[in-house]
Amino acid sequence: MGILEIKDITLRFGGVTALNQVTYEVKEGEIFSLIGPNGAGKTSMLNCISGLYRPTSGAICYKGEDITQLKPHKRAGMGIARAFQNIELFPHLSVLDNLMLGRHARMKTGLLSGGFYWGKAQKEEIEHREKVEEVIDFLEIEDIRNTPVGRLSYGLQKRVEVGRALALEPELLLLDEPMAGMNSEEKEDMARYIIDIHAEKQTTIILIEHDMRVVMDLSDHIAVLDFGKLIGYGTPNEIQNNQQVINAYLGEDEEQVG
Amino acid sequence: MRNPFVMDCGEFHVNYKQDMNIWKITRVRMRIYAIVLLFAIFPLISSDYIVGLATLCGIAAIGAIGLNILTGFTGQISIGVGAFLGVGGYTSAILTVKLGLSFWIAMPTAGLITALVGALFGIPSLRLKGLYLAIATLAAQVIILFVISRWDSLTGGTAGMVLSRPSVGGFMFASETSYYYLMFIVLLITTVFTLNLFRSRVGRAFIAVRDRDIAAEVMGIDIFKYKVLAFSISSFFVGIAGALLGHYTMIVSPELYSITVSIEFLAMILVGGLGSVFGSIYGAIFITLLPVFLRGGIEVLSGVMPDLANVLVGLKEVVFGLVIILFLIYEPEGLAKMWKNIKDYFKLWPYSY
Amino acid sequence: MTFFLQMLVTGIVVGSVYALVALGFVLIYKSSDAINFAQGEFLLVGTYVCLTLITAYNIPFLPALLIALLFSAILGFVIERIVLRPFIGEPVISMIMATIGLSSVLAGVVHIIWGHETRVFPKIFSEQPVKFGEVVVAPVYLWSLGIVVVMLLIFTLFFKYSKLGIAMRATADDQQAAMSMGISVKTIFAVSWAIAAIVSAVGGILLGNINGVNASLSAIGLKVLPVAILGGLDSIPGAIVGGLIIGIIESMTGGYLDPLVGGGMKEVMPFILLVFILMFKPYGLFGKKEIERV
Amino acid sequence: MLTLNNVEVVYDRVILVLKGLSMEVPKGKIVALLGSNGAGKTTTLKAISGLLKSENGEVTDGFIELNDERIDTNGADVIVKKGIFQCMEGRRVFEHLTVEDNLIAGAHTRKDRKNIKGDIQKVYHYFPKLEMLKNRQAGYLSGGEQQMLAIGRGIMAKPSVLLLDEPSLGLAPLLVKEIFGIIKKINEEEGTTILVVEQNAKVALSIAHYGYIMENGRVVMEGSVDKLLSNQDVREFYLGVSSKGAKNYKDIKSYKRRKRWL
Amino acid sequence: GCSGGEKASGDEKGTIKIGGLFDLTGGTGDVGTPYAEGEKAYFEHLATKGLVNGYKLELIGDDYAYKIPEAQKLYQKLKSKDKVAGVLGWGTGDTEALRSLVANDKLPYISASYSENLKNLEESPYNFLVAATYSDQARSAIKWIKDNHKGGTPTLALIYNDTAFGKSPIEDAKAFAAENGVEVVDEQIVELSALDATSQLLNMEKKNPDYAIIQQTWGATATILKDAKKLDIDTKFIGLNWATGEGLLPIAGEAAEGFIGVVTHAFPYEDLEGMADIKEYLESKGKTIDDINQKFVQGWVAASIMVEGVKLADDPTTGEGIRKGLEKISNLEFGGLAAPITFTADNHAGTNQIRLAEVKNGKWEVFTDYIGY
Ligand SMILES: Nc1ncnc2c1ncn2[C@@H]1O[C@H](COP(=O)(O)OP(=O)(O)OP(=O)(O)O)[C@@H](O)[C@H]1O
Ligand SMILES: Nc1ncnc2c1ncn2[C@@H]1O[C@H](COP(=O)(O)OP(=O)(O)OP(=O)(O)O)[C@@H](O)[C@H]1O
Ligand SMILES: [Mg+2]
Ligand SMILES: [Mg+2]
Repeated sequence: MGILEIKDITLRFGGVTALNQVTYEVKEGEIFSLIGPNGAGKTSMLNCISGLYRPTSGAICYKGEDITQLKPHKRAGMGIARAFQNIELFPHLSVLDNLMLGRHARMKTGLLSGGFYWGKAQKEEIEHREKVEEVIDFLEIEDIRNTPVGRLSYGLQKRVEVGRALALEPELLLLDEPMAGMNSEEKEDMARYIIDIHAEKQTTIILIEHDMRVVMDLSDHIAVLDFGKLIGYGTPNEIQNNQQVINAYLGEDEEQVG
Repeated sequence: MRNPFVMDCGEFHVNYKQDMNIWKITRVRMRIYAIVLLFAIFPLISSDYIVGLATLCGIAAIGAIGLNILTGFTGQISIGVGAFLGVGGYTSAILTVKLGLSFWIAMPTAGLITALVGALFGIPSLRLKGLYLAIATLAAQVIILFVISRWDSLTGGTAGMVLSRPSVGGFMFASETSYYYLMFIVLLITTVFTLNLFRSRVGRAFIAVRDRDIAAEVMGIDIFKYKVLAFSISSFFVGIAGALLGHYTMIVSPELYSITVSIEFLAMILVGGLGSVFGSIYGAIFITLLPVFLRGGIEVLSGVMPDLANVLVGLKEVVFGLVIILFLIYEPEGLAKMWKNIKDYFKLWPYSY
Repeated sequence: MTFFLQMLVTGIVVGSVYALVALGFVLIYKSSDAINFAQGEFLLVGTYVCLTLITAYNIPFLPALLIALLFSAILGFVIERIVLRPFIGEPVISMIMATIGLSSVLAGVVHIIWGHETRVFPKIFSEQPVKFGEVVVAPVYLWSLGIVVVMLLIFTLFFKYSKLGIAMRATADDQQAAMSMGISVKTIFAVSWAIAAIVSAVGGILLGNINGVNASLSAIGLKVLPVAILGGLDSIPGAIVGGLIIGIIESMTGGYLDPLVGGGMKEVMPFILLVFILMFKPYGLFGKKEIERV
Repeated sequence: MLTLNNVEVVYDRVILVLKGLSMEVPKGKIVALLGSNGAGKTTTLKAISGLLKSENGEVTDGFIELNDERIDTNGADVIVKKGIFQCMEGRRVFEHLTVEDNLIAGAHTRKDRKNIKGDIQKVYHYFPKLEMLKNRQAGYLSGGEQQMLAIGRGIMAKPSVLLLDEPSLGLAPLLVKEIFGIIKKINEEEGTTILVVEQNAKVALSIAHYGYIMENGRVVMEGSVDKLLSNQDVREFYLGVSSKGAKNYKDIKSYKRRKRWL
Repeated sequence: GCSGGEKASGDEKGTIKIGGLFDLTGGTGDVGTPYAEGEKAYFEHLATKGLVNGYKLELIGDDYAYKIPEAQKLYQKLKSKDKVAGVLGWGTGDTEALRSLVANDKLPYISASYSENLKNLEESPYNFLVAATYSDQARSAIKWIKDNHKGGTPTLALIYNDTAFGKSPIEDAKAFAAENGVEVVDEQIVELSALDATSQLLNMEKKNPDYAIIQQTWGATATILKDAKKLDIDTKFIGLNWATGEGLLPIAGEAAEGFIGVVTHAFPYEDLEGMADIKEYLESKGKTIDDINQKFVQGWVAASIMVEGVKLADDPTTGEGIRKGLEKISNLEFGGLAAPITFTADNHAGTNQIRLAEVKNGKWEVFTDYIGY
C-alpha cells in the first residue's frame, strides 16, 4: 500500500473537467513525478492533495486514512507540505519568519502565552528556531536570513519556498515546478537539494516539472496527465517509450543542441 | 514586523534567545527604558490641559493598536471600531452602574465582552474579503448602535449613561494626572503584549493570513480560526479603550460611537503605519492632536484677521485633509517609517551624504 | 394592496436615487479598485455649482446643468491630477485614505464658498404628484428612475465594448500590465474620476430638488455604500439592482415591520439583509470574484 | 535598431542593479539575453519599455535609443506607441477580462481598429487552444494557457520591437518548441525585431541571431550564436552539458566548477 | 430691560472668560452658525457697554463640527487652558457627553439642547435650561390641542427620530396626553436625513390622527410635510422648536402652509422691545434684521442669560460662583425675545412657556402669547 492513494478523482469547474477519473498510487519514500501538457490538471491534482480543491468525486487516502474531506490546515498537521508553482511566500516577512511559519503546524504556543511571552512560549520559539536554522544551513541561505523575502530575486525566492515546505519536516512533500525560471546551474543546485532531502529523510516527494531531463533522472515513477486524464504511469524508461505520452507531451525528437 | 527600534548591526549574539529579544541591543534597550521613563514623569511637569490631551491620545492609541492587529497585521479592514468602542464603554458602564461592580473587574470584562461581540461580527470573514468584509463591519456598527439605543432598560437608550471615575481603596482617579497614569499602564501592557504577539506563533500566523491566505492554509493555519481570533483580540483592546474612555469622560451615549469615530481610527493606523505597533501610537497622537493644533493656528490667525473667521473655519478642514493626503504621498508607509528614516539618517550622521 | 403597491413604488423610486449615487462608487472602483470616500462631497460641489449658476447668475436650468456637469468633469480631472495620481501603483488602502482626506478638503472648500445654510433649488420639476391609480409619486423621483435606466444602458455598453471601457477594466486588474499595453493609466484614472464626478453631480441635483442643499447632503455618500456592495462593487447593473433592492427593503420594512417594533428598523434592515446576502454571494450580486489560483 | 548605451539603473534611489550596460538589437533580428537569476534581465527590459518608473526605479546614467531617438525619458504608454511592446515576466494577464478582451486590450494603441478582428483570428490560428477558451476569464487559465495569451497580446499590438521576458517559463516542452517556432515566424513574417530573455538557453539560442550574457548588472559576454554555443562556460552553466556530454542529475556532486567567462 | 448692559462703576477687576462650543461646519451647521453668531454678537455688544460686575467678559469659542470627541477636546482646552468660568454649548449629544465633566469641574453650562434629562439636578447640577424643555414644549402643544380641539377626543401621533434629541420628549408627551384626555394613537420614526417618509405617513394615516407632533430638524420636517401633501393627509402637523424657523419654509415650499410651530424665541421681524439692542448692534455692523434669523436671537438670549449669572454672582470668577449667580435669576425678561426665566437652587429649568406660530402665505405668524401647561 502506498503512502498516498488517489482513487478515481474527478474535478470539475463549471463546464471544465480539470481531472477526469484519475487513479494512481504513490509509494512511501519514492520520488514521484507528475507531468503533462499545460492545463492538463497537474496543479489541480496537487490542490486536491493539499485540500485547496475538493474533488467532485473520488477519494484521496493518505497513510491509509481517507482525507478527502479534511481542511488544508489539518492535512498540513498530518505532514503534507507544499511549494507552489507561482511563488506564494509572505513577502513582507523575513526568510526566517517565513520558515518559522512553515513550522506553524508543529508548534503550540497560543495567544496568551505568546502575548506575554512567558517561559513555555519562549522555550518553544527557541527550539523551533533551531530546526529552522538547520533548514537554512541545508539550503545555504544563511546570509539572507533576515531579508524580507519580497526583495529577493526569483531564484532565491524559489529556494525559500522549498525551504518553507521543508521546515514542516514533511512526510509528503509536494513540489510544483520548483525549477521553472532557472538556468541549468541553478537547476542543478535545486536538484541536489531534492536528492539530499530524499536521501537524508526518505521523504516522499511528488514533483511537477517540465524539464524532462530532471524528471527522467530523478523520478522513481512518473504519471502523465493530459486533459485531466491519466494517460501513462510507469518508470522513466517506460514513460519515455510510451507512444501516447510522446504524442501528447514529449514530442518526437529530443534533439540536442551543440 | 517592522520594529522601529531595531538597529541591525553592532552587537553579536551568541544564542537564539538573545537574538530573539524584542530589543536586541543593550543601548537600544536603555533608550526604550529612558523613553518610558520620560512618559512616566511627564505629567509632573505639564499642565492639566496637556496631560488631558495626552490621556486622550493614549486611550486612542490602545484602540488603534487593537485595530492595527486586525487591519494592519491580519489584513481585515474594519470600519466598525466606533461601535466596538461603544460595546466596551457600555459594558463597563452597565457593570459599574447597574451591577455596582468595581471598575477593576468591569474594565477587563468590557474587553472580554467586546472580544466576544467582535468574534461574532468576525464570522462573515469566513466568506468575505477586503472591502466587502469592511462593509460587513459597517453593518456591525449600525446594528450595534441600533441595539444600544433601543435596549433602553439596559443601556438607558439614546440618553446614555453616566459613569464615575474609578477608585482604588479611598483614592479616586479624579485628577487628570492620576487618570493619565492609569491609561499609561494599560497602554504599556497593550504595547508589550502586541509586540510579543507578533514575534511568536499566533502573530506570525496573523501576518500570513494577511499576505497569502491560501499559502497560510497549506502551512497548517486554520484561517477562519485566526481571522476570528484577530477580530476578538483586536476588539478586546478596542473594548478596553472604550471602557477607559467611558470612565474618563464619565458618560456613554450612542452618539459618541458614530461612524466618524471608526473612520478616525482607520486614519490613525494608516497615517501611523499599517502593521506597526509604534505606528499606531504615533498615528493616534497625530490624528488626535492635529485638530487641536489647527485650532490653535486658526485662533492665532483669526486674531489677526477677525473678518475671515468663517473662511478660517473651513480652512481648518482643508488643512486637515491636505495634511493627511500629503502624508500619504510622501510617506505612504506612515509615521513609523518616517521615524525610521530619520533614525537611519542620524545613524550615518555625520557621515551621511 | 394599494398600500403594498405604494410601498413598492416608493421603494423603487427612492432606490433609483441610491442607485445613481452608487454608480459613482462603481465607476471609480472599476478603474482603480478603490472606494472614493469623497463621493458625497463630489456630489455636493456639483450641486452647489448648478445651484449658484441658477440663482446667482440667473442661467436657465438646462444650460446651468450642462455647465455644472462640465465643471464637475473638470473638477474630477483636476483632483485626479493633483491628489490621486501620486497613488498610482500604491496600495489601494492608501488611495482610500487619500479620498478620506479629500473629503475633508472639499467639505472645507464648500464651507468657505457656500457657507452652511440650507439652500433651495428653484423648482425644476413640478411639485404636482403623479398618480398611477391610487399610487402617488413625486415627479423628481420619476426623473431619477428614468436617468438611472439610461445610465445603465450607456455604461453597460461602454464597459463591454468600447476600447476605453476595456482599458479601464484592464487597469483595475493590473495597473502595471495595463501600462505595458500602452494604456495610459493616468488618462484612465482622469477619465473615470471625471465620469464619476458627473454622475455624482446629477445625483446631487436630484437630491437637492428633494430636500434642499446643505453640507449634510454629503452624508448620502456613506449611506449608499451598502448599495454598491450589495450589487457588487464593480458592477453597473449591480449598483442599479442594489439600489432598487435596498430602496424596496427600506420601504417594505418601513411599511410592515416598523409598526410592529416601534419604528427605526428601516435604516438597519438593509444592513442585516446585506450581511446575510453577502454570506451567500461574497462578492455581491454581480461583483467580480477575486480569482485565487496557486 | 534599439541601442542601450552604458545604462545604469537604480531602484528605490539606492539599489544599483544595472551597472553600465550596453547592447544593441539590430532591426529585424532576434537577440537573446541570458543570465542567472537576479542578473538584471527583467530590469533591462523594463528600462527599455519605461515600466521601471512604476516600480520606483530610474535610469540614472547612459541612454536608450530607438532608431537614434532617445526613449528613456518617455512614459510607458508613449514607448508602446513608438512600437516597443513588452510581454512581462509572469504573464500578467488581466484576470477578470475574458481571453478575447485581453487580446483587444493588447491592441490598445493601434489606430487601424478595423483590422483587429482579423488579427484576433491570427492569434487563434497560432494558438488554437485560446480560441476554445475565448470567453473564459483569463484568471482561470492554466499557467501555460496564460503564457500563450500573453504572447498573443504582444502579437495584437503589432510592435516593431517585441520584448519577451521568459516566454518559456512553465511551458511544457512541446509547447516551448511551438512558441519559439511562432516567435521565429513572427520575426520572419512580420519583420518584428525581437529581444528575448530566457533561462532555457538551448531553445533561445536555437532561434536567435545574436546573444548577450548578463551577470550582476553587466554584460559579461556577447557574440553570435555560434560563438556562444562553443564557449565552455555557456555550455556548462546554460546548456547543462559538461565536457563529457550531457550529465545525469542523479550524479550531481557538491563540487561546482566556477565560472570564468574567459 | 435686558441683561448686563449697564455701566458698572469702579475699576476693572479682571477678565472673565466664557467658553463656547459652536457647530459651524458639522451636521447642524445651518442652524448652529446663526446661533453662534448671536452668542458672539451679544458679547461684542456687551463689550461696548462697559464692565459687568467689575469684570470684562470675553467669549472664547470654536467650531467642533458636531463631533463629540472634538467637543470633548475643545471643552478640555477651554477648561484647562483658557480657564473659562462657564460654557455656552450647543447640541444634545455633546451636552449630554459633557454633563458629568462639567459637574466634576463645576462649570455652569448653557446649551441649545432642551432635553428634559438636564432637569435632573443630581446628574447634571451645572446644566441650565434656558428655554422650555422639549417635553414642556410638547406638553404645551398638547394642552393647546386639548383647549382648542372641537368635537370628540383629539387623537395625536408623534413623529421623531431615533436619537437622544428625537426621543427626549416622547415619554413625557405620552404621559401628559394620557392625563389630559388626548389620545396618542401612533408613533413614527423618521431619520434626520430621511429622503422619504411615505411608509411612515401611510402607516400613520391608518390611525387617522387629528394632530401629529414633529420633533425633527428642518430637513426631515420638510420631507414629512411634502410627503403628507403628496399623499393628501389631512392631519394637522405641529413642530417643536427645531422644526420651526425660517429655514423650513423654502425647503418645504407650499407644503408648509398651515404647519404650526412651537416658538421659543422671537423672529427678528417681530416688533418687540427686546429687538432694540439687537438692532443697535446690527447697525454698528452695517447690517439689518434681514441679515439675521430666529436662531441668532436664540443665541443672543442664551448668551445674555449666562452674563446675567455673572452679574448676579458674588464671586463671578469661578464656575461655582456663576452657578450661584444664575440661581438668583428671577423672572428675567427679554423684552419679548423669549419667555421670562427663573432659576433656583433646585430648579434649573428656566421656563416652560412657549408661543405657537402658523405658516401663512410663506411666513411664520405667531398666534398665541407665551403659554404653558
Ligand atoms: N479554480 C479554477 N476555476 C476554473 N478553472 C480552473 C480552476 N483551476 C484550474 N482550472 C482549469 O483546469 C485546467 C487545469 O489547470 P491546472 O492549473 O491544473 O493545469 P496544469 O497542469 O498545472 O498546467 P501548467 O503546467 O500550465 O501549470 C485548466 O484548463 C484551468 O483553466
Ligand atoms: N522593484 C525592485 N525594487 C528593488 N530591487 C529590485 C526590484 N526589482 C528587481 N530588483 C533587484 O534587482 C536585481 C535584478 O532583478 P531582475 O528582476 O532584473 O533580475 P532578472 O535577471 O530578471 O532575474 P530572474 O531571472 O530571476 O527573473 C535583483 O537583485 C532584484 O532583487
Ligand atoms: Mg500548474
Ligand atoms: Mg526576470
